[in-house]
Amino acid sequence: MQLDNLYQEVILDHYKHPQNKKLSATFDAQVHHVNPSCGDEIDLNLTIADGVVTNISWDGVGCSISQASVSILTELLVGKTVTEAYFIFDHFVALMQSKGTVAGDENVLEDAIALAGVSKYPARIKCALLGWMAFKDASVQAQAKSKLE
Amino acid sequence: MQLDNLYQEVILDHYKHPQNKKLSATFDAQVHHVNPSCGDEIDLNLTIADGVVTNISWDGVGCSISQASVSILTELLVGKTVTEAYFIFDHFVALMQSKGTVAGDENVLEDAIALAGVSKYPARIKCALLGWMAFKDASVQAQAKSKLE
Amino acid sequence: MTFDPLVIRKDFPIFDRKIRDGKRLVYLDSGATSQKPQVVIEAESDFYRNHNAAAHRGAHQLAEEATEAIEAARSKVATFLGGAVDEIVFTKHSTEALNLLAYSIGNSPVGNRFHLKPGDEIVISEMEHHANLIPWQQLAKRTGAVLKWFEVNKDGRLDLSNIEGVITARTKIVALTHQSNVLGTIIPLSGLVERAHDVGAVFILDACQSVPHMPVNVADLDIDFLVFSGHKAVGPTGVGVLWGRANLLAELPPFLFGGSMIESVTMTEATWAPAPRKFEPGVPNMAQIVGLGVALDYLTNIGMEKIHNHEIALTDYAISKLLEVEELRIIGPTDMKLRGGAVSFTLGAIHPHDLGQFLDNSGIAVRTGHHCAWPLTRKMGVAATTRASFYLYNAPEDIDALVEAVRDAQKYFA
Amino acid sequence: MTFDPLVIRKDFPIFDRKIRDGKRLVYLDSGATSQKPQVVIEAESDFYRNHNAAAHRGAHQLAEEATEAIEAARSKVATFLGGAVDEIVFTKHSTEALNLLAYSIGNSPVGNRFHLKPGDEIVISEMEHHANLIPWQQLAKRTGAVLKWFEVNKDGRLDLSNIEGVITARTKIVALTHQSNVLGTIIPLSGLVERAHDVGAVFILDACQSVPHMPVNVADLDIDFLVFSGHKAVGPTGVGVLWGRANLLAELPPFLFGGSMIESVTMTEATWAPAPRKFEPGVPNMAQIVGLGVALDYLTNIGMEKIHNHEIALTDYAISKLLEVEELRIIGPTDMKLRGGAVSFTLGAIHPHDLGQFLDNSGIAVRTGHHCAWPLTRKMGVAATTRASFYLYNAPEDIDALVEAVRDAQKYFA
Ligand SMILES: Cc1ncc(COP(=O)(O)O)c(C=O)c1O
Ligand SMILES: Cc1ncc(COP(=O)(O)O)c(C=O)c1O
Repeated sequence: MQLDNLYQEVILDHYKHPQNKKLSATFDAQVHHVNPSCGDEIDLNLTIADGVVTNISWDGVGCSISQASVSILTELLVGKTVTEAYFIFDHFVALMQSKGTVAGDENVLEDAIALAGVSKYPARIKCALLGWMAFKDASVQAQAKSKLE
Repeated sequence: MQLDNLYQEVILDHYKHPQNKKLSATFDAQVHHVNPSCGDEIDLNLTIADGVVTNISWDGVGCSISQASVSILTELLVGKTVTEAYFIFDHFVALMQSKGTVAGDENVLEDAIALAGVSKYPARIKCALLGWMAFKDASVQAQAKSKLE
Repeated sequence: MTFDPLVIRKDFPIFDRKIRDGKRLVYLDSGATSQKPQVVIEAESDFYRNHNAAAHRGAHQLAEEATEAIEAARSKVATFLGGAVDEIVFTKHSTEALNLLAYSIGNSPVGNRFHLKPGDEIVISEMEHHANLIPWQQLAKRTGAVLKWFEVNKDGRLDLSNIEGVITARTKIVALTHQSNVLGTIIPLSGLVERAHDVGAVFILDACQSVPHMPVNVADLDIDFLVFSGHKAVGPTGVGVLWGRANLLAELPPFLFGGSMIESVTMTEATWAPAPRKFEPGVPNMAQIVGLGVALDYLTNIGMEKIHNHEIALTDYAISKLLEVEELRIIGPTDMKLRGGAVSFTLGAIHPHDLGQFLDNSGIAVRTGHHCAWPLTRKMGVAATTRASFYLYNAPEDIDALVEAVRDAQKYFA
Repeated sequence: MTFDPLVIRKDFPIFDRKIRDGKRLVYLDSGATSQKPQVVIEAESDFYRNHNAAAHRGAHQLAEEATEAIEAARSKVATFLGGAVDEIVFTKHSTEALNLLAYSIGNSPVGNRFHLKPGDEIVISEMEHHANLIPWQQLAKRTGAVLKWFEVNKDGRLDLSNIEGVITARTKIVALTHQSNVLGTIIPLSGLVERAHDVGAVFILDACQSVPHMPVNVADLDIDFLVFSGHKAVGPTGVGVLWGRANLLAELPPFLFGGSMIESVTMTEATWAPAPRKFEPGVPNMAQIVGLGVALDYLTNIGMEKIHNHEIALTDYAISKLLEVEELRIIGPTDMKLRGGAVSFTLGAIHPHDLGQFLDNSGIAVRTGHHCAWPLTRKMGVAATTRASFYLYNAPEDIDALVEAVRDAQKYFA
């Protein structure tokens, strides 16, 4: 079925068993993002230590794409340096906005490559990006805070 | 030429030799009307004595239709009772709005029958009515004033 | 003439196309926008091909024809709604029409009956589309007026238990939706209109979801203003309607300023033409107005009563079939006496976006989300719903396709 | 490709029809509205027949296609004007776009760079169309700001002798027309824009009469906002464009409130989506937006430079021929370096209405009156003028027909 390109096994797995879906007690930055076109919401907590992403946790309501995407993100980015995380972020955003014209590099994106099919469904791109935009926002805030300290 | 239905000889005559086109020194009511779509303007003075229209004079700028129409009006209505004048007014307005479907009664309208062709040119109806609407307005004011006295 | 949606469908060219690689189009999103019959499409084209010129300007034949065309459409709209021709104002959509009212009211000087002072009250409901909520919310902020609202109860109806407490002597405006675009609820108008008039308020009806679907007569309803959008009534995009009582339009100050709405203009002052011209500056959306006239002719020829009965029957069928699906919950009343043909539902834990995507993959077009009525979905305790909405070209086979696909989705996401 | 108006005319179906019982249509009223090529008419129809659904709503294939279609048109408009895609806001016409600016500025709170307080100044000119005059006049009244203007001198040009006295440190807004719709005058922009920016004002360009007729690049002109109407640029009726610098659109509060322009909504508060969405509530005029995209493609394929050169040559020819007619007086500059292709004139004592009617009887469509610029015609000392305006489908034969009919009219009304 055509739809299986969108709803890959990995996505449905993460949707049914979301990772790190419980807000941590401590964090460097906490953000709340909303998708105004559907009302989906996410809270995301981020901790960065010495330029390395050490913890991402979240909570929220949303469709399988948005839930799986943030779940995958937490597994992918924790342990990476902020520079590495931004590189992956850029790669992911480019893939999403590609309208299906690029394949994406599995070495960079790992499980997130499963979201490649989303790029052919313009209305769903925002779903896939919701958690990623929240991460980006939180990382900027966390770094700004660490500079102040 | 088709246009001759609109620009009857009588109209062009009145246009070139407008009647009563000089504002009287005295009047019961004076009004100023404007056609906002083209900027044409008219001032009209009216005197009513014992229920009879005794004087109509005017000044203004406008196209041949509007100038001829008010010129004809002054010749037609002076000497008539207000009731007769309103009867003629209603007849004329109905003719103008008829889209060419009625012929108009020459016994009632006299020279004003020459304006019948205007009803087929919707954009010009307002031109033909400018002076008539001014007359109606002035007559209402003049009568209101005479009641107060 | 018997009413047959499958025959009607032939008038709408879009049903000739296929969705997602060859599937039949099952269009259940008419609440968002309706499809267009060929006669409407052709009316717009014909205007451009044969009569296009700036209406109400220029003394040439094309300008005359263009003027005649849009004024003929205006009188069709008036007849359709039971109002007078000069009571019809063309806008770009109902959103603009509602904003026109809010801004014009905001422009009303002291002494004008529409003037709002701090403490005056504007009444809406929790059931409003954002288009009939935010303009009033912002007007209240600008003027110091107080925004009040009827709440919505659990079964998706207006809570009218305290109507006297909501619409009070301080109320100047009551603005309500005739039929909820989310719940399908039709509100009981007469008591509300009466109460509004008793306290001297004007009653504004957002008829976006009713005018296209049932006979609506402004005189019978005794309301003061009504708005609807052409694109939801088999008409073109880019045209909406404001109807207002003549005496109220006369007193209401204008909204947009520009050409052809004036009586006189100097650099420092301007006076206004009578309504409807006062509210229609600029070269009008002429082809769209003409198309709307033809759309209303099309609906009238079929018969609004017949269209309404068809939709009632279809909705009744849909609700009964949907309720057979396990874990499916209808958001809104299920009693057909209280509702029209927009059916929102949730399906267990399956997110509406996912369900909508699955349905789309089967050729079925629905809408998902908060449907531009976010306070309402929040109040109903759901983040989002899936909405199927029906119109004259929908048939029971469309409902069957929907229900079957909903069941398939349940398996897919299980 | 050589530029041939007679070949171009074949793209416009309306030229197949006859006027006043069999006469050729000589359309010299493009300043009011332009005719539409078949590709534009077809683009609207195609949207309805194949892709119609509510853009930016719904996750189904038609909604995706509708979204894609209008966003593709947005990027065409951006390219055409030399702006960025998110800087393009669709309105119903330029009148709405100018009112949008005036109302949004009026909605700006203290602290916002657009906030107007009593004593702040708004600068326009005596040459403005009512659409770029009355919104500012009324905004000034609402806010206590002072409306100032450049005068127009006898030969129909802006009097810029005292530019420092008109645009001052108190000026917040300068809003001027690029080309007068009555006189044809093109204003010398660069000094005005520079002065506006020097004093910290924003510069708004009413490009209704320039964008359809010559290359206009917002970056080159260094302006802040620009408006134009699609229907004057071979596009559909019912669609206009506001372009604004991204950082200014970001700061400008919204105008119309409703669906799809929000970030979040409760009963009492709302926050806004980023531009352009913030300014586009409601289901968009989708078919018209799509048609406008195709219209700009059509113009681009022919070449704006070529169109401009053609019009300059035609206008030059028209003016020289018209000036040969006794008693004919051109209202506006006759030097082609100062003007575009709208030519207003008077003809002795013959009233423009009568002349227009006579021309119409010969199949020639012109506009007569004050052309929605009443203060300007008053200033030029005329009650009304006759205006012939040219576009890409006009040829020298049209000018010849005009001049011949003007001479005939002189005999008729002599
Ligand atoms: C210079 C100018 N500004 C504004 C307008 C208003 O355009 P529209 O009626 O399309 O809003 C026009 C056209 O009539 C114009 O020529
Ligand atoms: C009840 C209701 N009101 C207002 C609107 C706004 O209509 P439009 O987007 O055509 O202005 C809609 C449609 O979306 C609606 O359903």
